[in-house]
Amino acid sequence: MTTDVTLSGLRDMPMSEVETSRKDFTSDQEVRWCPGCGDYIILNAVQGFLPALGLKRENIVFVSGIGCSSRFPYYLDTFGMHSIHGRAPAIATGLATARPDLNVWVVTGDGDALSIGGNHLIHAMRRNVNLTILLFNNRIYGLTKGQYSPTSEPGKITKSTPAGSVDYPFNPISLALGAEASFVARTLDSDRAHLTEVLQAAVTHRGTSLIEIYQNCPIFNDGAFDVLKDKDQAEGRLVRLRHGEKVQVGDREWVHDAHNDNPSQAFEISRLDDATMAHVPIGIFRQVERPTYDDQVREQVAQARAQSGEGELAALLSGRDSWSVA
Amino acid sequence: MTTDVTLSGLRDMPMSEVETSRKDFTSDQEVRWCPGCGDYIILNAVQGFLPALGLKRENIVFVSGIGCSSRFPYYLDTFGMHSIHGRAPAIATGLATARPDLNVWVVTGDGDALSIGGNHLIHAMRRNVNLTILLFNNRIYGLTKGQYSPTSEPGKITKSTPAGSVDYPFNPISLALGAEASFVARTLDSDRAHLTEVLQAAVTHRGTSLIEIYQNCPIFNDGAFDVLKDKDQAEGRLVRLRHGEKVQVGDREWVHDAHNDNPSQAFEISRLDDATMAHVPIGIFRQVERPTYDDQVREQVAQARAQSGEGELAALLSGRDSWSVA
Amino acid sequence: MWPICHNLRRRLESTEAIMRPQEMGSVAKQVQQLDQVVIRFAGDSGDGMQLTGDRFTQETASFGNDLSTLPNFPAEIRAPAGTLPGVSSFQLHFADHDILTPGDTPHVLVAMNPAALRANVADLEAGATIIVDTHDFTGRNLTRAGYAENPLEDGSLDRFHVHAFDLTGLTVASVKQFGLSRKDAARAKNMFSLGMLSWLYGRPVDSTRSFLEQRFANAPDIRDANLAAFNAGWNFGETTEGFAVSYQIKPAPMRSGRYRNITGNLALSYGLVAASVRSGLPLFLGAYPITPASDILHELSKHKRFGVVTFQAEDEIAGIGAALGASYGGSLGVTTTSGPGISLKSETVGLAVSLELPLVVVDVQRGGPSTGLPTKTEQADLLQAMFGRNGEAPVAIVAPQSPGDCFDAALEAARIAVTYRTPVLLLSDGYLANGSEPWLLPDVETLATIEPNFADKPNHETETGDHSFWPYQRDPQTLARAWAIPGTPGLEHRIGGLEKADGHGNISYEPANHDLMVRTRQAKIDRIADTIPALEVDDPHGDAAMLILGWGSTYGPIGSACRRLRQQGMQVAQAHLRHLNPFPSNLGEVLRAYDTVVVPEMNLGQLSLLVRAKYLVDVVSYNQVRGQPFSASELEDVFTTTLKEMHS
Amino acid sequence: MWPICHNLRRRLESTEAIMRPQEMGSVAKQVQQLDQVVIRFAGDSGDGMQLTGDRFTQETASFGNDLSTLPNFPAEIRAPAGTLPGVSSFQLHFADHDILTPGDTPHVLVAMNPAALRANVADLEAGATIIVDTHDFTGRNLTRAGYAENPLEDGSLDRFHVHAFDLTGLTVASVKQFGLSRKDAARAKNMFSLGMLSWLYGRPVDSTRSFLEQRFANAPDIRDANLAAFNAGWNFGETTEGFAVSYQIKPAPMRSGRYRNITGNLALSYGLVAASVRSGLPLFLGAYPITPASDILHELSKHKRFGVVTFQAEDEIAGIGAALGASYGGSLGVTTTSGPGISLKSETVGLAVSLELPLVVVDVQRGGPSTGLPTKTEQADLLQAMFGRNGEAPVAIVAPQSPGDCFDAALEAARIAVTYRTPVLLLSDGYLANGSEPWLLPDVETLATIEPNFADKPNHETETGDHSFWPYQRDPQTLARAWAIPGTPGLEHRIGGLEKADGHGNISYEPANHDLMVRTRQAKIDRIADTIPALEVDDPHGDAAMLILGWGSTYGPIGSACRRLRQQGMQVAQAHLRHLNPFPSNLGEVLRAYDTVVVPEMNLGQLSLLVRAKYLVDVVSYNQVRGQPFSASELEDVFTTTLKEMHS
Ligand SMILES: Cc1ncc(C[n+]2csc(CCOP(=O)(O)OP(=O)(O)O)c2C)c(N)n1
Ligand SMILES: Cc1ncc(C[n+]2csc(CCOP(=O)(O)OP(=O)(O)O)c2C)c(N)n1
Ligand code: SF4
Ligand code: SF4
Ligand SMILES: [Mg+2]
Ligand SMILES: [Mg+2]
Repeated sequence: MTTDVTLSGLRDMPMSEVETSRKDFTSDQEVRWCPGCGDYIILNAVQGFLPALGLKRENIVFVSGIGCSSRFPYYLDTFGMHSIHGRAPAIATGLATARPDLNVWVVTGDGDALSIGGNHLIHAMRRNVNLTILLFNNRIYGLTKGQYSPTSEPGKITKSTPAGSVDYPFNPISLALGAEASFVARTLDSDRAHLTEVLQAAVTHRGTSLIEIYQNCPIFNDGAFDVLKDKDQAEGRLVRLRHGEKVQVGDREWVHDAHNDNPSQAFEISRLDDATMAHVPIGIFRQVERPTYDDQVREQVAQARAQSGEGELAALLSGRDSWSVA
Repeated sequence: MTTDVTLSGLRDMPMSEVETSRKDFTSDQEVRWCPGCGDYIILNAVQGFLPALGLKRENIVFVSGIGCSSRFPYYLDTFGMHSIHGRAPAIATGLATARPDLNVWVVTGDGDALSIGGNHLIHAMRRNVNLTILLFNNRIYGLTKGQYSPTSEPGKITKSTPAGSVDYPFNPISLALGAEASFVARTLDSDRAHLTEVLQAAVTHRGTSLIEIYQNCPIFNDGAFDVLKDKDQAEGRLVRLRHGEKVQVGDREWVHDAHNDNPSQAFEISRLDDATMAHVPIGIFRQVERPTYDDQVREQVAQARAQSGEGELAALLSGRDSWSVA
Repeated sequence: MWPICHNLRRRLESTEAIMRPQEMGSVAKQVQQLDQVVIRFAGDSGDGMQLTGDRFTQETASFGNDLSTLPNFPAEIRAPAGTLPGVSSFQLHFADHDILTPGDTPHVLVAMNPAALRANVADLEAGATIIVDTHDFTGRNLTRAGYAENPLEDGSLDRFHVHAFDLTGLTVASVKQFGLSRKDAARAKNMFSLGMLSWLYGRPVDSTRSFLEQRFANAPDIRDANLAAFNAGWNFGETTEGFAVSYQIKPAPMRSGRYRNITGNLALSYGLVAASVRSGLPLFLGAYPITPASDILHELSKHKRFGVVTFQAEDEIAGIGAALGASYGGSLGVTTTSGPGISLKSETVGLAVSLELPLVVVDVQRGGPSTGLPTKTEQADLLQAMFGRNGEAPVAIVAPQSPGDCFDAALEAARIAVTYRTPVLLLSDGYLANGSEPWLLPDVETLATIEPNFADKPNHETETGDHSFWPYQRDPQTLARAWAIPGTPGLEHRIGGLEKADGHGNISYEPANHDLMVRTRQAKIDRIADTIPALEVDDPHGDAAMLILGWGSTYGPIGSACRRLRQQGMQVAQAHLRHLNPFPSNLGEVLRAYDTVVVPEMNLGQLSLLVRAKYLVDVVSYNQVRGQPFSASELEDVFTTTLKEMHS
Repeated sequence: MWPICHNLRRRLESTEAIMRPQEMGSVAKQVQQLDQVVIRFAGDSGDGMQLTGDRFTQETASFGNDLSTLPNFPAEIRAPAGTLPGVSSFQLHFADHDILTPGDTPHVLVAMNPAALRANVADLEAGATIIVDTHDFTGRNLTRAGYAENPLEDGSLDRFHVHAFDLTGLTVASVKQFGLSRKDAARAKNMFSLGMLSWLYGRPVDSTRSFLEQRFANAPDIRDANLAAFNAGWNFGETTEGFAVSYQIKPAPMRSGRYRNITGNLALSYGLVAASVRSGLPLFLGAYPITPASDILHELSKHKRFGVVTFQAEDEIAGIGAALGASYGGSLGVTTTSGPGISLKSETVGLAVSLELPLVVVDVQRGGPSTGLPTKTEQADLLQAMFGRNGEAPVAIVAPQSPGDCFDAALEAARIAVTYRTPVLLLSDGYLANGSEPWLLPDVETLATIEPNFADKPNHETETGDHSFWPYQRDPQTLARAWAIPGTPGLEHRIGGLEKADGHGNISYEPANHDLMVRTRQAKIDRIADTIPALEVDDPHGDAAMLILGWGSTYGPIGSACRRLRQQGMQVAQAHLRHLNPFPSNLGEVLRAYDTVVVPEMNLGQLSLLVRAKYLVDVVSYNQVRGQPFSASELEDVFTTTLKEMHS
């Protein structure tokens, strides 16, 4: 995959002059997830991916909310902020708008992003702020010890739903498409190659990229995605999406067009999974170019300056109707 | 349209023994919208519609947020709450869950529902709480005197965007479909017959019904929907959706299936409007049956009682591990 | 007759007949000197009273009077025409001397319809003047305003000097030539009235003419009609026999310099821009519209040339979140809102306290609780500003005392925020926001500079001699932490809302560390007192026994009331707090120096509570929570009574 | 040797040799009487220490000792095995007499691995006993815990009595027959330890056996293995020569009645259910999970038989919104959260204040500010509870003082909420939430009943003789407004967050009305004081000069410390506030009756601030913000020093 960096999500971000390695992206903090948590594999993949990106390490920022997944930034030796529950997309929006030279990531969980943070998420996507959002979907609240989340399957028995949940879950991909997302993808914690491939596309996409990552929580929702990882079943269930490549589901076959301006087809694909996981599309559902919020904001500033020059404080203060007293 | 009330959204709600009229639904408060505001026509239509519904007036509740549109409840002589900005769906969720005998409406604006209240809205829809939500979309913040809203067209010049807005707007119908809504419709303030028809279907739908109502704000966004109201152009632009009836757009023609379990077609239809208003579907995009949150919650209570009887406080308190001290 | 019209605490200076060149057959009229006038313009929300008031204010300002204004608009955008809730008004107080408030009771009421008359007449004292547009004093309109009888005819206005004209009719006649619809023609009546009043008070009219030319540049009909109506109003004033005299109010002696008239929201916006210029940090505003703060968002969105970015967020939480994100990136992050928005922002303010990042949080207070009275003023968010967050989460609090002072207060808030890496709450209110006064332009070169002092190199040496960056290493003086922004090579680090270890800032659950950090964050805020001036007391003779302590927008009425007491020979001291947290170091001393301390507040005693708790001084609270500023005469009474009681 | 192990403030009552029937070749052992013991179980988060503690507590409770517990878990779900951050512990204090706290320093530490030892050993005094599982005291594990040397071998534990066994090995051996994986087998080691400790302290074991049978009913292997490990532990205790004596702690004399052991969160949940039963209002909980409040949501979700509805909302705002909606419909609306959640709920609490609807808002306080220390305790949200809303928005505030007292506090909060149509903030904390104590079951028939007094007919007669419903008509006694729920014919009305007119409740922008409503809402809250008991002071001789005033969970350590002073012949009075707003009417009087008032708080002095402001009494604040409850001995020192200073 070759990327024209000047057009890409990485435009204006300084490239590192020296080669970096995974070690450069590993912080000195001990990783504290439960043994076997899918978060480890994702961390590993990201630490492996970042050196290849080639950006200056100090120009990368990870912003997270609250949840097990949101501990992510602590383990990367970049800049990072572990903020408050659900608000990372808002904080990242301010940061990315103010600083085009920063490569801004958001790390969030299904509760953080879709429950308390749902509004910020959908607004970031419609604005198309230049962010890469990693949504760790383990279909459970991990950090608070096992309540159901907005992606938990109906009827789920958890600490807060001893008789089974009666909520109908969100399909994060459908929701994102309904919210005008310009880049939407899904991948698996366990499939490092695929995860990396999607990361690469997401981070170089200019605009908001949402990546839903199915992530196993061995403690509170173990095996939620096992059928997708099981050697025997996985390939029968996974529907791999690649732009321009053929997709086959049952007796339907089509060429995947992730670049379609109209999100309807992507939406339809998002409905392939009827919650039985018989057909679970992974890969990039949609990837279209649309002006980003932050670029346009900066463009307006630049234009105003080009038209009328830098603001002058004294002139501003005196305005048009001032008078003198001797 | 005949409705089986026992299956419908109105199940468990007491019918009035006496005939009521528009006057019964008109409160003693002076209506205070600007002259010519579309809200007047909608109020009129609702006041005209409610008597036909036949419910006991005291069992109807209108809950609203904040905005011009959210003043609505004051003008109806039912129970009503003018709450706080964006939170009406959450408040109504509690009320409807606690009281199956109440017919609960939410009145909200494009700012109230889609900006600050976006998260509560999408969660109400995925849960499918038995509510009828009227979203007055005037594509502007009326009450705060004219800032752009999440449905304002890109480039819009408003008080807060003197150089033009750089936000990409939501399509409320697409968003609702992405959020698993079971009933989604659109109508126009000016088309009273259509509005009433949609109201009827919405209120008798069991679950969350979202009605987007295009509403003119003559003060801050006058004429936003004029092309859809203009005698000469309207019918060319409006795409009328009725379940089971033929729809024609350009050279495409199909039979509208609002009852399709898969929301993909409805989503596709929601994209017909490419923001030029060349093709604007109105009517019911989707209307499918799905268990409601509140019914299931009450069902769990009933089941628990059926299985183990009413709770007994003394037994609860002493639990299984109590002991006596003489 | 006229002297009575302006009878309230006012000296008549001289009455002289001035002959003017005859225009349009006008007759020569007497010109009378006044020292001050309070005019209130009132009409339907759609009548353009705010614009009329603004223009009259502008004319008055450029004439050189001191002035103070008070707009008052309904919560509804445009309640049905002719109803009481739809009445919008604008009060202006101008004088030949230094004044502090928009005046207690108007000397002159301009009422454009029956509702405007009815809604305002109770505020007038006997002898006041009423100028009324008779056009709508007809059956249905009278009823709509709640009048059973026509007040112009039933003698109920006998105590006043009533000038009744069909202003609408006159306006329509005066713009006939432009072929406007009757409705559009009638809309120019505010300009007609403005012209008339401008004549009456000898206001310079050029600025209004050029304003109209610019404003309606794209609609020549409307422009010309408005100009014509304005001129006709002026001429009508001069011509009509209804007015026997006109008035002169000499310019007020003011410190020399360049002035402009400014509202609080505008001054606050400019203060933020100035802070950006003087700190070198780009200004980032994250805001969600809310009355009466929205105008700051509107204003700042115009100043892209200063690199100002305004982000209209999806809600208040996103607004402050984005501002904090921008701050983290090295911008001057600001969020503006009113009371309900502060409630929503509390959790994020707490995060900013924990992150120790600069953030200016502007609360333009309005009537509460809850949605309350959105268009009315109040100062009941002080304790929310102090305490409205979980845990021990101290912030600095600053408040302006007059519209123009919002500029300085904003600059000071930014200085504290950046210097101490802390959120600062800036408490304006609806009265300051929309009120205006002449403002002496500051010399921009001498404005305080603000030093971000970004960290750019490691600040810690480990035992092994390695150099690393410790984000919670502190300046020993200010206790401000080291602030390295993303993009600074070698200074990569993570911060968050969990408790962090002193120094290196990694997560720490250590009991002793938590206690230390809680106390350190508090100590840092307390240290701000080292860089703020001692509280000044205005006690002219130095022998007052009673001190009036205030904060925020009550400065004007308190000051006026104190002047009145002093004019009557009573001793009273006045002190006004700019800093509410921390207090100036000498506050305790000041309070203890007086036998009685009165604290007037537009709340139930919030500052009182803070000073009582801190200094154990039994201050006397005086409270009104009416959605309106105090009137000077009300305070005059209270202070006088308190003084008398002290001596009895 | 053993007497020294339990050396802290403890009487040795008698030592007698009891011969037991020989089991598994055990030898007869000595039994020694103790009056109290503090044990701490510590291990990896995955080691099941909370369960071990719970079961030991249950056994102890049913044996009849008085007891108090303190669980302490890491913020991480399961930090990497063997690390310090992953250590989870449970402390239990039990005695033959009435006790108030979980004890300052453990007499016995059970440490399941090196990290558990390292994290806890500093809390022990010389002479304490350590029972340690030696299994993991190997190179890598030692290093991971930060040990350079093996502490079991380097003499660093010489001050303690160390009992070192390979508990893991013993466990694995004891469950061999069930064919579990080694890992699963080893997981039963907590039950082995529990069996051993149960033997050591003569605990009744039936309840644990039946608990295990129920808990693992669906996994017979695991059930049997756990039972076998438990029995093996008991037998090992009896058999091993490592233990020469076992201990007896007689049942504590308690008021007669039925008891159970209860945690604060459970008692609070039950109090809410009881309030629902006693008011006839269905209980509706709207909540979003957050530590340490989530267990209330979990608990209440089990009680559907009581008609309890639990709504796990999308966020805290929706949680309180739904609760308020349910309240509006005539439910007992409740929302539960912790500090950051309270921040988010502030705007809606303000709405509830304005609507004047009942609402119980539970704040299980944790370490702040911001995310702070989620699993630690603190009481720093008092001022947020008081003031964390825009405008003048007073609410009632109630706090429990011990785990069992959470029941009464919840009932009282509901009583106030319903009676006065007001939000009530119920301030529990992490210590109360998870701590437990024996609780005397109340007689459910004599619990207070709560009267909703719904309006069911018009309450106002107009001038024309029409009858209508005025939702803001008030009860003259309580000032509670008339509350008509939807579905009540003829009583249709609208309410909202805008200011409303006194009486009929329509929107009103009237200045005088706003002032009246602001004061009335405040007066209503103040009136609550009429129905709360006077503050009782525990001053045994009635001649103390120093009063200790506390609130919330500090009751235990304050009470313990006071007892110690009294035992040493010092006079000290203690008073503890259940009601933080309004205060009991006699509080001022009480405060003024003492020369010195000390207010210990786990914050920087929040109650202090309130009483200083209100009563101008110069109370002495004593503050620790360590995320941990006060220890009794710390307070003993502080009180003693203060007393001494008073006399010097
Ligand atoms: C305002 C606020 N509300 C609630 C919480 C408690 N809380 C922390 S994380 C979390 C949900 C975690 O779930 P998810 O986002 O799916 O992350 P995971 O732990 O599963 O990775 C909750 C409810 C909080 N910290 N702050
Ligand atoms: C918490 C809060 N934030 C902001 C506001 C200010 N506010 C009131 S209504 C409104 C938006 C109104 O727009 P919309 O929902 O589209 O309703 P409309 O007035 O157009 O009918 C805003 C921002 C408020 N009242 N409360
Ligand atoms: S609780 Fe689940 S998601 Fe959280 S760290 Fe443990 S395994 Fe991972
Ligand atoms: S501002 Fe617009 S939406 Fe609001 S009342 Fe006026 S016309 Fe209607
Ligand atoms: Mg999760
Ligand atoms: Mg709108």
